[in-house]
Amino acid sequence: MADLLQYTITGITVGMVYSLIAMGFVLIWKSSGVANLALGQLVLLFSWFTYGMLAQTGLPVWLGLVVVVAFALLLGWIIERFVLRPLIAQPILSLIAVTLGMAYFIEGLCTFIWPWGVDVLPRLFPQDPIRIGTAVVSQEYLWAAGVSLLLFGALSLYFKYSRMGIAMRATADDQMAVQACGIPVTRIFSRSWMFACVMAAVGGILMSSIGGISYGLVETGMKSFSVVILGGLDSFLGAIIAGPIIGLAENLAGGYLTAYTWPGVKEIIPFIIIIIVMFIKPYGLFGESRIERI
Amino acid sequence: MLKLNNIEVTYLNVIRVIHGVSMIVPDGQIVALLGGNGAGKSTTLKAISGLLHVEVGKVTDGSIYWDETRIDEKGAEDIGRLGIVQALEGRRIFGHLTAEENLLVGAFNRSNRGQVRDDMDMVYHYFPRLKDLRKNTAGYLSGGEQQMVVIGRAMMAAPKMMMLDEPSLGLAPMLVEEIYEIIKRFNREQKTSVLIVEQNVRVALSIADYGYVLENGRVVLDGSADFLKNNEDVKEFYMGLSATGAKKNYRELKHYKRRKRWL
Amino acid sequence: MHLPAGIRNYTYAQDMAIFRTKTQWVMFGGLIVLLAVVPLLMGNYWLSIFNIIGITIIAAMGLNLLTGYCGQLSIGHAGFIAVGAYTSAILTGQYGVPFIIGMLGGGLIAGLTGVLFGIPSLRVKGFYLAISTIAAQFIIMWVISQWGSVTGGYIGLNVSPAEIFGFQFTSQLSKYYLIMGICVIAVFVAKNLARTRQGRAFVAVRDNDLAAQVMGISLFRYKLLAFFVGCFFAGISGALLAHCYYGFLNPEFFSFKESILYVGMIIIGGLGTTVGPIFGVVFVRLLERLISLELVPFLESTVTALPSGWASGVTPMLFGLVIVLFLILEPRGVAHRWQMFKNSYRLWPFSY
Amino acid sequence: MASKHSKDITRRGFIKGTGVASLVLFIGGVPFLISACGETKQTIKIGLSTPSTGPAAEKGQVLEHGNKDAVRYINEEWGGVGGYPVELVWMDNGYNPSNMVNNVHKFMDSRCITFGCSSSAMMTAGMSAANQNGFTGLAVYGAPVIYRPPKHIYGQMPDYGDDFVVFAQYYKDNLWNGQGKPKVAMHLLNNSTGSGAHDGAKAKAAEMGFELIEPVYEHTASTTSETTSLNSIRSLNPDILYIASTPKPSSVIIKNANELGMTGGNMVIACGHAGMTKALVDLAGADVCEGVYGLFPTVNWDDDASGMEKLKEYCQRYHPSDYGNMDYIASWCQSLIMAKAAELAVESVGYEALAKGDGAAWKAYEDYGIKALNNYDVEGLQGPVSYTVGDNRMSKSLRVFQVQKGSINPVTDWIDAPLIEYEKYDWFGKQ
Repeated sequence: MADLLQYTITGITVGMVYSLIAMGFVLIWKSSGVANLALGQLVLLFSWFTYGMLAQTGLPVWLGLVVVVAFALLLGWIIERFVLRPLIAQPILSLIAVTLGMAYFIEGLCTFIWPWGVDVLPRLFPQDPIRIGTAVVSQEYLWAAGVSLLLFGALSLYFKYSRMGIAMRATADDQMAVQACGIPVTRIFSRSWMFACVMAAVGGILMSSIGGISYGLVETGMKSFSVVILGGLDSFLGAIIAGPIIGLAENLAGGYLTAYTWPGVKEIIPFIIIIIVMFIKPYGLFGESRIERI
Repeated sequence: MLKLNNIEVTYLNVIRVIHGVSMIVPDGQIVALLGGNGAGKSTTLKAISGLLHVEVGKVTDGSIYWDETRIDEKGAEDIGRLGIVQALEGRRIFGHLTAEENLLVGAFNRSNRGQVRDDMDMVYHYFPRLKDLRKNTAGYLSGGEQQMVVIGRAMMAAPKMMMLDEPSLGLAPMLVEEIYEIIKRFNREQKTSVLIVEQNVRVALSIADYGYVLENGRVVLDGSADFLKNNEDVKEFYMGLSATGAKKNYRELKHYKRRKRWL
Repeated sequence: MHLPAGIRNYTYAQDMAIFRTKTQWVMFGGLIVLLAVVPLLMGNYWLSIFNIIGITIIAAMGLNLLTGYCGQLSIGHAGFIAVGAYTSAILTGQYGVPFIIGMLGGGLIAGLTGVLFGIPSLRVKGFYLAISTIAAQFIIMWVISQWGSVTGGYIGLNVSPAEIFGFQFTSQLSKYYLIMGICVIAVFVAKNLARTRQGRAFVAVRDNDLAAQVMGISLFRYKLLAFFVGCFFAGISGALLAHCYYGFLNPEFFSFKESILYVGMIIIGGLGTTVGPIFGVVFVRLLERLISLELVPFLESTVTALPSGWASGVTPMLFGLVIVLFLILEPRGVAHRWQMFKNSYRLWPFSY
Repeated sequence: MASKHSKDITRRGFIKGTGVASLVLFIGGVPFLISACGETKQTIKIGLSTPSTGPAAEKGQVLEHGNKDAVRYINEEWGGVGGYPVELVWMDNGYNPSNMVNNVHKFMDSRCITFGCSSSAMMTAGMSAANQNGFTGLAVYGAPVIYRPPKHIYGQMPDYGDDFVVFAQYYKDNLWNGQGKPKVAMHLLNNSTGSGAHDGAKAKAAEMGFELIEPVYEHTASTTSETTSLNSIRSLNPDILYIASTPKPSSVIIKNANELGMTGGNMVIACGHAGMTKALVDLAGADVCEGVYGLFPTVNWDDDASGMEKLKEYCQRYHPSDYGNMDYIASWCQSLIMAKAAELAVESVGYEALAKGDGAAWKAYEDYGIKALNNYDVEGLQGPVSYTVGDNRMSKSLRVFQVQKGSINPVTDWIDAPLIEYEKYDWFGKQ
């Protein structure tokens, strides 16, 4: 029973971190229908940038974080303006491939500026683990979970009620029709990339507080793909719920199944769950189904 | 007043589809742009609304003026802000949004919330049916209702000129008449000029003041709606009526084939 | 297909032929001669690069049939390549099966694995399907790395060189001819498959699967067929990779990143065309090699004033930058640019 | 028509066309550009490939720097090899196996006499081409598979399996005072680094009187929490938690173990040499790492070795950010060993024969260079290097280190790892 509690708490908190990254993906997808393959690399870049601001230049924490957010906004704008905008109205797969090129570029940039490849952020959160019953959980995880929930709330409200949010969703449905309404889609795209970059930055800061900055962040970023799919590509609710599901599945499988199967079953079980779920709900748990009328 | 001055449109730098079209849409009037498939009607509309670049096309010659402003080199948003709004062909609604959200998207560029509210009521006044459906996901509405949403969305932008691309496409004749009736009313009451692209010539001319017939990227015939309605060629080729005005008898088709005058 | 002015087809056979004019035959002949002669002038290093290009083209052809023609996005191609590689290596190594049979066996098993993971395609589409292929990648690699008694696990697996009728393909040159031979066959099979009833069904499924179904095209059959064929090619490519390229297999050789790169390659080349994947593979593979193996070391040795770590970071930066620039300049892929070039060449000096 | 036509070539179209054309030209032209700049100095060429980009860049970068600085050192202080400067042909492999295959061919084509590589995954990719041509390679870090059975690939250091065996011996001799068999739990990275240690344990644990807890646990390089697996391990109450991984995941495991209260009691944590670097202490925090054991085959930065002073000097001058990183020392030693062997070969067969860089030169390098190495002390920086027949590990010596107050200090002298003939075990490297 003590084990179960530990696995559950670890699973949920770890999963919330996945959710955090996943929401950045959903944001871009929801407004422009582009799958951002450079997500993990962006997380890496912002982690390093935060490191640069806090550890290398020695700015006060609050100022450093403000600079990071400003940089994220700027980078989001740059990416949209100079990489994606020229490709508006081109086949969607080309836009996906362009994010792949971006991924390589960002990866190189990180190696270029911070060639030693692994480092730690200054402590932003208290270190002492928290005990819940018999289970132990690092405080950083609880912070990450809290931030996840907060962002989820903010984004959901924004997309549901704000004029820009509704227009973003409309753009995902039909770019050309949005343009025909005289709406500047470019502004919508650049807004969503700016937000997504800020989310990647927040995710990066939290994740690198947990496990340090290294290339592993990119791979964790990729893990959030499966979270996104399970939850539904266009659903923040899906992302916030699927993250803990994946985290739970991993940890329960890791805890109870490893003895009966090969090691590493923990990494595989989420995929098996996703495949099963897809047969029942092809558009993820909360994704909007594609509306088809012939 | 919209004025097209001998424009040419080329796609992909290679395929020229409009070979010099000139036309005028006077303020407050309904102008119909008629023609068969591939005549270049939709392309002309996109040239006006600035959406050509989406399909890698551009206006390679001639000019388009909106009042005194030259607009053929402007982007879609700028043109939209001037008050020219296009409803695309094929009921391009935002399927995952509710009907009301669809309408709100149309009012994106307007900051006065009170006026937007009022216009929303105006749209519901023209399309009472939408009021009941406003919380429904637009993708699941019927074809006619979707077309209403699309036209309503264009109305929400408080346009000076509204361009409609084949609003009758795929709708039942009853519904077509209903929608056209509403367009006519909207034009009369709001003093908005309307440019309608239509293959259904009969219904288009029933509300239009003036019409242009497009074929192979050229204007081949233009005139007032009455003139066109009574033109033998238009009757023969676009309305399926024989010279006597009666419904054509397909059994006699072989014996006598009228040649288009302009070919 | 457009033909030069004055050329007309008078028979159906003529109309269906791939090469329809003398010029085309001459150019094809020239290409074959080029492929046969050029390697004689190259060192082993360039041969090894051309070998990996050839092997990659085979896999990319398969992915193009699956993604480009049938519209089923697959981001797990490296996993299917691994299935082919391991199957062939195990068949030849542990059961003494001849290389050719081993290779076909690799293709077959990879194809069947593809069908297995393609089953969700009957329910889901687009990026949702992609996760099923990502899952395929991870599950396959997990099984390979854990099933040590058969696959050697993380320790790896020695693979014997390819052997046909007693001739061992050990030199780079002989490997080159073997790979290019199989590659040319693969390209022709892919080209012809795309033009048949099956190919047209694929395209119909891609463009609108619901409509295709209404037209009487069995989605079950054609989607799974596409997965089978696409992964069969991957398997063949994997077998060549094992026998003619690495000579050793390790689960780390088939990374997820490689899978993503495959998708990138066919997009850059141009989806849904036969020449597209060839262009894409040559572009990406050459770029990868030239930047990381030639340009950057060269710059580093000549411009010594640069700070340390310069070269390592610049490699992926340049690679990414070129891909981004390329797509911005030519978003529809190299094949599209090629088509435009051919058209304007035919119409020259008129632009349309 | 002419005027009309010229209008169609728009500025944008022109830029596009030129852009695409120049990209194509760039790709086609680079080889010629490079081949045009050949040099004809009398040098000894040595190939080197490191994973300086991609997932292993954190180690690859440092390894690259260590090698490059060592070659500078050799050319400046040794006066080259037998009077001929060493020319390093360095190529990144990005941890991409197909790049590695190309690299090996490039080394052979550009007449290198030998090549160095740093990770076992990359070495397994390149080794078949090298072995086939009798081209000698030296790997810094390696799993047993790259030289069992011995061919033309050599290991600079003991492998990950040897790590475990040496630590087990140390534990038995110095730390164990209980009854019965000490229990070992293993936490392994899911690649050859982890499996190398597992192989060593499978081969030797029982023989040395340890109980190896099966199943072993695995983690990925990107893991962010191992609380679950450690929870399972805790319930088995092991005496040793042995981690064979890179610094980042190792730090996560040590941190989680600390949170679960597994440290501080009787349980000992030990890390294999892939993880035992300064980065580990940085990542996990000095207090958390306190008392963690680790294996490493070279000296540490604070040690007093004859070559240490110059190493520090070069590191400070060229790559100060690597100061304190043990991978730097390891790769520095790699270059010294390759150069030393080349020196021996030059003495035996002469420069002309060796510099040809053909099959005969490779054989000469192997026979009169590598195989002639006998008790070379690598300037005191790592365990002595010798070749013994049937064992392609050039050095068998490891030292046990311990994290004490944030620094990594040696607690033993060199311990020689016994040769494990893995190929005799039926589970090893199935063919």
